Amino acid sequence: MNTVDLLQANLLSPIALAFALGLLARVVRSEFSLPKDVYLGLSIFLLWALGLQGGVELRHSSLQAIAGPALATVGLGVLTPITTYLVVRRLGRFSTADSAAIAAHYGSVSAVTFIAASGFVKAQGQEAEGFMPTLLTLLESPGIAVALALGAYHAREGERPVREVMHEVLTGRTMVLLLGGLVVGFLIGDQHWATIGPFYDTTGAVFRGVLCLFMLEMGVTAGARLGDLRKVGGFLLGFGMLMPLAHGTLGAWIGQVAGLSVGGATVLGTMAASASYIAAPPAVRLTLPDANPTYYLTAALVITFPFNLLIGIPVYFRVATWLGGAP
Amino acid sequence: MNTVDLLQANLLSPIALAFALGLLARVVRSEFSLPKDVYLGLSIFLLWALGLQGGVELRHSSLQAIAGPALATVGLGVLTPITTYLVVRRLGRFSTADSAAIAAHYGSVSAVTFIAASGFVKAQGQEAEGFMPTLLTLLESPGIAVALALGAYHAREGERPVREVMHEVLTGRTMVLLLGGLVVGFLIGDQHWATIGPFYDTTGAVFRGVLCLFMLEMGVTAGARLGDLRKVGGFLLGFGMLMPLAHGTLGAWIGQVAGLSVGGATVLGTMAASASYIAAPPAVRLTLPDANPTYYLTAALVITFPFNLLIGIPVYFRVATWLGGAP
Amino acid sequence: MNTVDLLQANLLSPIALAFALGLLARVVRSEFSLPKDVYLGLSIFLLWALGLQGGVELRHSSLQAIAGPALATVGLGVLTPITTYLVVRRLGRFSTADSAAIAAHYGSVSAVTFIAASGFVKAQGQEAEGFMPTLLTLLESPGIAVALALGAYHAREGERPVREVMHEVLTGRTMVLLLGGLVVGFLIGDQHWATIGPFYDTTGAVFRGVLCLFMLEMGVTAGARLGDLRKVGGFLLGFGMLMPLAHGTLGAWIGQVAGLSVGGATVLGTMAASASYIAAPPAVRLTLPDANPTYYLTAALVITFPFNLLIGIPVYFRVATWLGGAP
Amino acid sequence: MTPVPMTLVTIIAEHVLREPLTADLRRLGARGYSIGEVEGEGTRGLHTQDWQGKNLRIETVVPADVAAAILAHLAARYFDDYAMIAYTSTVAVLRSGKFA
Amino acid sequence: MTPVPMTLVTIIAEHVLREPLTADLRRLGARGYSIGEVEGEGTRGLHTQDWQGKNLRIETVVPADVAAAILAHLAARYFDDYAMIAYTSTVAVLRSGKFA
Amino acid sequence: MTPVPMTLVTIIAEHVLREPLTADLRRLGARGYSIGEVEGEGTRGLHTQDWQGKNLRIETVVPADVAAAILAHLAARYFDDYAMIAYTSTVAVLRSGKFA
Ligand SMILES: Nc1ncnc2c1ncn2[C@@H]1O[C@H](COP(=O)(O)O)[C@@H](O)[C@H]1O
Ligand SMILES: Nc1ncnc2c1ncn2[C@@H]1O[C@H](COP(=O)(O)O)[C@@H](O)[C@H]1O
Ligand SMILES: Nc1ncnc2c1ncn2[C@@H]1O[C@H](COP(=O)(O)O)[C@@H](O)[C@H]1O
Ligand code: NA
Ligand code: NA
Ligand code: NA
Repeated sequence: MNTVDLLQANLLSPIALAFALGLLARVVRSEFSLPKDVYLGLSIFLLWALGLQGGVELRHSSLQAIAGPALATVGLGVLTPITTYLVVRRLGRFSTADSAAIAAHYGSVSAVTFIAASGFVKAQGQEAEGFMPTLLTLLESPGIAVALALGAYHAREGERPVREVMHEVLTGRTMVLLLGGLVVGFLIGDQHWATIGPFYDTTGAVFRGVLCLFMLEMGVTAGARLGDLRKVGGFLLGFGMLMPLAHGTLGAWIGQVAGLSVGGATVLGTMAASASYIAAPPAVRLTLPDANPTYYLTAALVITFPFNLLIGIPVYFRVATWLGGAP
Repeated sequence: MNTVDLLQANLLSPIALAFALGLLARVVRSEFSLPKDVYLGLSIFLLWALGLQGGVELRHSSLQAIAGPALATVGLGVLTPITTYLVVRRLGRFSTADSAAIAAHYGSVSAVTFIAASGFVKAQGQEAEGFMPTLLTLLESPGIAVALALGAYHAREGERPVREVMHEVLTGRTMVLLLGGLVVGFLIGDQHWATIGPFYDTTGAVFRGVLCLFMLEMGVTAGARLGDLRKVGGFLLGFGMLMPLAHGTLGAWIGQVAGLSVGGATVLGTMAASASYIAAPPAVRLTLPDANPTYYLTAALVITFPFNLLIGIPVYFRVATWLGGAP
Repeated sequence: MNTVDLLQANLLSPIALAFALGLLARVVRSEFSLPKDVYLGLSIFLLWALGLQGGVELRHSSLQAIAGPALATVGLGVLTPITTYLVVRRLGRFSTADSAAIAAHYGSVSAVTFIAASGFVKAQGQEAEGFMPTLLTLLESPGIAVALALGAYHAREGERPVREVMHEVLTGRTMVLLLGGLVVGFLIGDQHWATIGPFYDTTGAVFRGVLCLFMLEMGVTAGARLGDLRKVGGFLLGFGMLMPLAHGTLGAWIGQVAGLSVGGATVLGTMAASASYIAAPPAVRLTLPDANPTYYLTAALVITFPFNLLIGIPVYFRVATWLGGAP
Repeated sequence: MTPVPMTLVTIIAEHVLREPLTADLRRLGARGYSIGEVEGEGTRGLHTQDWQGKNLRIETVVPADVAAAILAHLAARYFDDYAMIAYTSTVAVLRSGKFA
Repeated sequence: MTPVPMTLVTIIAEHVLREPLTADLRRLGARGYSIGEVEGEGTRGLHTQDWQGKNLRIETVVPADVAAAILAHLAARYFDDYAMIAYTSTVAVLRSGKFA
Repeated sequence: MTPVPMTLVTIIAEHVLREPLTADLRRLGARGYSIGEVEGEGTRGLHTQDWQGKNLRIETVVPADVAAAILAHLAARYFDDYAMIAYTSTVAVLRSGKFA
């Protein structure tokens, strides 16, 4: 498949179309949305399934095989918030608080984008390594910590200490389910997994079906913020697409160097390119209250998320394929 | 199977019994009910699955095959609110507002009744056409619009304009999920459908299992209104069973004329016979505030819904079979 | 398998680990928890599935086969609240109210513990009788009624009459879904069951997967009360483990005498050993308001529930195997 | 229409009391009530919300004498054993006939 | 900062009125509002919550004249046909500029 | 028992402030509080509820001096950066000892 075919196949996938439908519903001022608790329940299922299966597969990976990619991942977790901060602060001339806030989002990772990338490479016959969910877990928090530390110079008296807020990130929903799922999946092993696998399998119909419903609501959420696009200005618009391209390419390359397959490098690139919109926002809101949420939320959710979903992933795949010497 | 066998098979189906159980729970003053958000979540799943699969199957239908039945459907959407209005106003001597309110409900359609009819004909080996969900979508709103327009003559100064309220109907949950699902299903095609089909398949165990839970709660809701049966009087009681019989027979006949199979004609008849209890009530409450909700809700939900579920569907099937020249 | 192997296999099961993870999340002060409505939704699914399948299987049992075990179950329902009351009141020197309150919990039964036991014996190749869910339903309420009657001597003027509260128990969620499910399952029979069985099958992946999510939240709930362990004192701590051992052994023996298989006797023993934490608490709170909830909730949920889950079930299985003359 | 004063009674209580409390209110003369859900902490610290669901927040607009009767009843019947607070304030309504 | 008096308007109304009521509030001069959910019983007894969702409990802090305008509008427009009660009380706020 | 006056402080604030605000209340002398959820609109228009969950509606019944301290603290610490309003009113309670 050439790049155009890849893009087209991607655009007509159920998750892309479900997202588009949710967005469109908001554009026509529909009041449709999933009940918040149902949405939460779906996200819990997705993260927990991801963790569990990741844990089961982790058992089949050698420590040796993981060491390099893990190091690469942590490196990206430290690097990407810094590049983000510098670009937003120096080129975009945003305030220190706004720059650190945006850096926290782009230094961390979006689990749904990860899932989409994993599905995409599998559909291209290039399944990623079984330990990728472990890397996802590794990439969740360092970026937030680094960015909040960057912003802490700036913090006024009396703000919530970064340490306290990082506790919330490290014990948040995402970490409990992903990290906890990894450990549980690792411990139960294949035999027990067989009894629950058909329900949780991340390549199965239940997982993908739930993902569609989840994307529908993500579309609605993004759609509700579409109007903010006008408020954030041209710089963030460009940033929200070029920064992922840069981080995605870098991630795919580092992944390749660290020994990942084409599929794995694509997924690592996507992780680096993606921006958190679950763990980062509340942490940022509490530690950097004078950063403007409209900037960081719009960039992460309304620009970068759909950009990666629709265009980024196929591009990182192309890059990884090319780096991997494949056609 | 003769009519008695049909009725009996129908009465012992899981969905009929789940409905009965929910009703009974209320009769013995149980406080059991599904959490509202879970109930909403289930209804979203059902509508979305219906739409998606309908869209996938729409691809396999020719425009030619659909044109006739579509026209017939729209015709029913305009006709049934008018017949309802006339019957309730002239024979029942209800107020203009009450008559228009009831007409809005009987002019629109109940998706769950549609699902039950589709399941029923399939169980009789007479599967309906793949484009039936498209017809369902077509029948949702015209009846409401016609009835509210009928009521608008009557509307006092300052009521909400029908136009505004119709926007809410046209962008409501049912339309987003059904129409949106149709489009998404159409676009993704069979290959993508294969990855999520086992989860959404409307003849599969997940869909039917969810439907049972949904019916349980519908039973509870209907049971909570059982007491209102005494308030609505004998006319509405008879109306709630005879009007569906008339509309159902008419619908089955028109469907047959328009070229539908026995299964398709049965389902179209059921659609014509069914009364909306999701889209119509809020629209009516806002445009016709002096219509008494006890009348329209009790008729639609407590009388006509179970009547169709238990008795109507087998009857419309018999009619369609007879019209179709089958035994 | 010897006892140690049994314990180990049990400790590494997905449901035990999910429970442990939820507990641990609370220990590290995570704010993770399932939305209450989702948790409720999951519990409804589990009970409903249990009832339905139980009903389907009930059809295959002769009344004769059930009569003995049913009698044994009701006997346990009357006996266990009395032994509990006496032990707590005489040995533990708790107040009459506290003793009756605890007796109500231990006289009733925990459905999740029942499910865990059923899964355990099946994994050991000793499936329990198909009518066990019927026994579960039988054991739900007598114990509560007996205990509240014991406490009623003590009740002050103006408390809610036991009769009123028992109506709430008998029409509560558990009874509607279990008893209702039994009847519906019985009526629909195998053919209809085939259409929804894959979704509800209590040995299938959906049921077990949902159970894992449910256990995660039970772990969180128990974890939130861990601190209360210090408040309840040494007596309740010992009681919460020794009373189940006694009741479990008794139940397994009586089950064996009443003609149950090894699997069935294990499950009956587990039922006798388990303590209710859904139906009993509100009933007790209303009729015995001066009983301290910290005592009965901590004992039932934080001590006995995990004790049975991790240690009790394998022990009752050993006892039943030994009584049954198996190795 | 001129506004007339009424008394708003607000009760925060553990979940399990829903049935008994609403029955009490009706019996003592309230013509209506509204129930919301809150989570909370107080001096009793029963953690009741974990297993019962959230606390109830019941509001009822009533004449002053009915309010007094309600408060007295709550104090006598529930304050000792249950997690509960109650307070009153004066509000203005348009249709006094609806509340008394 | 010294507290200044404002009027708190509380409206309890059936669910379906969310859009119309918030539009009304804005039009009549409210600078903000908060909406919670309650279940309730009153004299009308429509059981509306079964099919619409719970009742709305709308609060808006406004100057006294805006409060009067809101109440008058509610009475004229909704009291006859819809399940609704409304009441006002006086509260103290720090930043009066935020509400007027 | 005769009713005694207390001050009811109501705070409406964005969701993320739950932990900090309840810690503040305890530190400033509140013996209890209740938290409900509301959706709302104000002058700041952050759409915070989309991603954080609903706004908090915190109520605490406290002596007048504690109420003043709470308001002053909120104004100094949160009013500038966060979506928040707060207001006080006088209520009557039966057991003053429970609140002070
Ligand atoms: N001072 C207070 N202000 C507001 N709500 C309170 C207060 N004290 C207690 N509550 C509420 O009343 C419930 C029971 O309180 P308590 O009986 O003190 O444990 C708590 O969970 C809170 O929701
Ligand atoms: N006296 C009252 N106190 C508090 N809430 C009330 C009162 N009367 C009615 N309500 C609320 O207003 C809604 C509509 O009342 P109604 O119009 O009387 O049926 C009810 O469902 C209650 O939520
Ligand atoms: N005048 C008001 N009356 C009631 N609630 C308000 C008012 N103004 C603001 N709010 C609430 O406070 C939140 C924050 O308001 P703001 O800081 O003005 O954006 C809003 O989302 C509303 O829930
Ligand atoms: Na990133
Ligand atoms: Na119809
Ligand atoms: Na027991």
